[in-house]
Amino acid sequence: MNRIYLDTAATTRVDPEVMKAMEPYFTRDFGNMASLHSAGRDAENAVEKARRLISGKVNGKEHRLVFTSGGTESNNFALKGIAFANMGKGKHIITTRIEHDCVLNSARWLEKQGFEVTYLPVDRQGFVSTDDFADAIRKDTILASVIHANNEIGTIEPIRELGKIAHEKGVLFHTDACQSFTKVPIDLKKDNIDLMTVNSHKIYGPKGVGGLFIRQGMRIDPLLHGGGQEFGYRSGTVNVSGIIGFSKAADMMKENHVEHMAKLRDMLIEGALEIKDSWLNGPSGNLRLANNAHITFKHIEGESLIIHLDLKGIASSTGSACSSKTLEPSHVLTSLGLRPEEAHGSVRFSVGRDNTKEEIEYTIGALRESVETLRKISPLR
Amino acid sequence: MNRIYLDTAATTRVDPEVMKAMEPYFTRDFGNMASLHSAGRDAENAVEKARRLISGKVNGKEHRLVFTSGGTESNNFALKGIAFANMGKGKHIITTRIEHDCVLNSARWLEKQGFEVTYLPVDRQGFVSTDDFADAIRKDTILASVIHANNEIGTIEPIRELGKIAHEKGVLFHTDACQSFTKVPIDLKKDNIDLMTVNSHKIYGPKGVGGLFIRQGMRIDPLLHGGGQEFGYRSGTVNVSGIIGFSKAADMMKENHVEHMAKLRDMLIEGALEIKDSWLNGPSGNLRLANNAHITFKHIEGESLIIHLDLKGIASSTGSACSSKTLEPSHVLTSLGLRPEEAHGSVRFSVGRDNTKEEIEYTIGALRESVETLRKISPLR
Amino acid sequence: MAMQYSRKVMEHFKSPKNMGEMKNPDAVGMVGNQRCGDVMKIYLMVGKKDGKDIIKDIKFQTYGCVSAIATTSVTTEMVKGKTLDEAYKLTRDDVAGKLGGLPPIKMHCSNLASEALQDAIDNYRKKTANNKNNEGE
Amino acid sequence: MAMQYSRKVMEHFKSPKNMGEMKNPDAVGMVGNQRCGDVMKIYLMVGKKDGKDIIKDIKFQTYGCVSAIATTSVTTEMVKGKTLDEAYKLTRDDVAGKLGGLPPIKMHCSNLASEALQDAIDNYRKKTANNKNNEGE
Ligand SMILES: Cc1ncc(COP(=O)(O)O)c(C=O)c1O
Ligand SMILES: Cc1ncc(COP(=O)(O)O)c(C=O)c1O
Repeated sequence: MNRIYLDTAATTRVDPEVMKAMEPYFTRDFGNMASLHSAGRDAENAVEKARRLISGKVNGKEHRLVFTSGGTESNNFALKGIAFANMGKGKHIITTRIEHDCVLNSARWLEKQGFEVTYLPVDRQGFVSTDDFADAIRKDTILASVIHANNEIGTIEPIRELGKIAHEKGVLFHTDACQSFTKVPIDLKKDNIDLMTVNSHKIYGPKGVGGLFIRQGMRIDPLLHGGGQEFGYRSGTVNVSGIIGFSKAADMMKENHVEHMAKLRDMLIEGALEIKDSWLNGPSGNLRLANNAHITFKHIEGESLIIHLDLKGIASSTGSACSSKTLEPSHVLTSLGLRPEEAHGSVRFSVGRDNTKEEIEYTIGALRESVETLRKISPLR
Repeated sequence: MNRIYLDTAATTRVDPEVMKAMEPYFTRDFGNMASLHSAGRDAENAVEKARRLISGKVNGKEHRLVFTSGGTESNNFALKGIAFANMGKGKHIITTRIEHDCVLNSARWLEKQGFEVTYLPVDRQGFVSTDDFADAIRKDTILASVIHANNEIGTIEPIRELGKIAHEKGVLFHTDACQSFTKVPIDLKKDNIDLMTVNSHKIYGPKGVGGLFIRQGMRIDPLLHGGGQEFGYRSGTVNVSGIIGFSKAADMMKENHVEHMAKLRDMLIEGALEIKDSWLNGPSGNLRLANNAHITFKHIEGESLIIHLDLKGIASSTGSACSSKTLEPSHVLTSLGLRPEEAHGSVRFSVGRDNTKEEIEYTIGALRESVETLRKISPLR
Repeated sequence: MAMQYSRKVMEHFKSPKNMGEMKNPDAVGMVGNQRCGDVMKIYLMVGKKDGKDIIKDIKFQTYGCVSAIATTSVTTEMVKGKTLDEAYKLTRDDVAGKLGGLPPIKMHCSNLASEALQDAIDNYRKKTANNKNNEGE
Repeated sequence: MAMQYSRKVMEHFKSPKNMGEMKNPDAVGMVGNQRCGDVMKIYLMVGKKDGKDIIKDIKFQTYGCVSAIATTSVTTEMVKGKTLDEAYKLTRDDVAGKLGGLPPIKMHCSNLASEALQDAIDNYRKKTANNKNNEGE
């Protein structure tokens, strides 16, 4: 059975061309960039080219792209690095209730170290209010971190406006763009972004690679201390092949991929909503991430639906408690105001540039069947 | 020109078999381990197998191997994680003057956060004294971290004895085994090790992967907070292909590779010491890392020698100040008691399992020539 | 992490046994709640064999995750034809064991089928006790 | 990070110009010290042209890194045949420029050749001034 992969928001396969671009750096140009000999110099040149290419995608002229091991490291680095370097100025941080766990749990850890954190609410579609944001800023606020596009429900936040407000009040602005990078246009300068997290494995690049854009001249403590690689911001032997793969992946993402995904997304949403007692979470249209369809089916438990679909060859994801280690329903869904029983019944389909219309049609049919079956064996009505 | 790579202590190429083992996990079994669908389950099974294999190499039954992005992350994680989780018990840490920068700079950062650190001296061959170690332990000591085999001079420290002393006084014991893993026998239990750092790119595995062994039941804060991967110890989408490569690499390292390296090492040392005004740094024989030859040549500046050799097709490394960003000579060499001018003139050759006797012979000849040339243009006598 | 379900669990999930509503059951048991993600309902038809109450027929309906569905399915299979006393003694561990184990995290949250069964039996006994009492009047 | 040396730097490193000791030089200059990793020695033979002191011959010896060797080599090449006054004006930037640039970190540490040259010229002038004074007595 040919599998249908609708979980690109979790991770993507490595594109064969990305693979080809990486290969020489595993076995041939494998030198340590910190070495003096020519093997090290070849590696360095390749990495600097990759850095320029990725920076060029987001108008990163005023920023330094520091390569990391992924989105999680970048977000930990941004929050903790800014916090520890700037605690003389203040110990208050603003973020939202719908951040990725790596932002939320970094923030919670910082609370244990004596920082104060405001977690902004969102509306029913997942939007942060600019008024709430402005009101939350205090004299001792050092950093605001707002996710660019939400990984569960696909809501694209008004980061340009939020960044502007932050800057007017002298607060640094960080955004987690793991989901949006290459899918939503980003201009670090115009969008008023001081720090931005990106990663590779959501855009057909390898896992274990990411980056943090840091506005030049900013005070930030490293998260990884050591040999002083990456301009002293991030130590550790540089993952040359991974970085080359990341930049090749970024290079390959094109406008028409995004359009293709948006079309399939809308097709899938439309088909899914024809099933009764269902609704879309997050906004529709331009303010929704191009690859994300997030649907709630009443009286359905998400894990069962996911596995049912898996048996039919379809890979998807759920915010149901039963799928999480904590047995808590997704914090993003409850932040929207969904009741736990509603959160249980929600499924995320995230399409990719390889998916076809036929696959989406098959998925809609399979979904209809599975929901019916599960509702039939359910005691709830 | 066929290049001769004598810098395996810096990094190694990825073995073609390792490459082959990784490949399916880039493009086919690329699933996110955190996913419910079968793509995720396949990835998880592979990673758990890799974890068992690597743990089996060091008798890791009482420990949990947590995968990280490399040696630097593991060392930062060990020091900071133990420090923040145990500061209620005490704020004193012991380490040595010859640690890798990632241990030293983590320790220095912790000093800024209010911890106290003792940096133990070493003798002329780079050995830590067990008496010094025992004397340094205080009531408020929470952690001791001693490098297993030194990355510059190849000295193998008496970690079993040090670990025993630490345990008798209730202090946690960490060792950085990036250089020794698969080259020196390690038994986590017998060697009294609570935490141990390993990485992949020194043993013909990919860059950007490493691990920290953590004795079960120990209190340690994560360095990377987030989605709770790796038993909650290290968040971030798991680098499946990298981990598979790491375990394949660990599996491939065999006793006879170590013997082969030790033979070439001794041949190289012998040949190099025939050049006048030269000496070996670190011990010789069994207490020296199998791949490491570290020689000082008087009245020679290391960078010039390295580049000279590079022009002759030989990759090596130096502890000269001129090769470092800080323009300070290697802290390891000055800790041995070498004067700065002596440190400048030192070169590290680190052999690998692919090197041949012929390569070492050529290297000895090239080295003799280069040293002569550089001494001729030098005003020093 | 990805859930690792046994082959047995998956079989019951794919083709649940004794699934559906029962018309005119002798007793019904129900545990769990929707907020927590699992609701299990068990329907009993009780008969007599050698003078003892036995489970003549059993049906279930489950809202919940894979293990919730599988555990109720296997439970009904295990107790069909058993006496009520035997059936009442069934534990979570028995159920998990029969399924070849459950992921640890699922052991105590979606493994409520034995409780649902006990609830049904309790209800049956209460009902028949009441009937006897009524008869005694 | 790996040092990125220009092609010019590498050429001078591979085949340094005017390398070696000079027998009976008119003056010698020396800067740097071994602890810091760079020592440069410049030997001058001074001649006359149009009534002015010129550098008739120049030699150097250098202990140091690639850029130290390359900068002394190119410096000797640049000033050979120049008047002492002209040579004295040579700056580090002139030297680095001639080499097509130096890695920033090397700009101020191993780029001491112009100072060594100035030291040699100073020594020459002191010596000749002394000689003149001696003559004047
Ligand atoms: C919005 C967002 N932030 C952060 C991350 C974490 O990135 P990584 O998996 O590369 O650590 C992810 C995905 O996993 C994400 O979707
Ligand atoms: C002893 C030692 N510790 C730590 C490290 C750092 O490991 P990594 O480069 O994987 O971050 C290295 C090598 O780079 C090392 O030799």
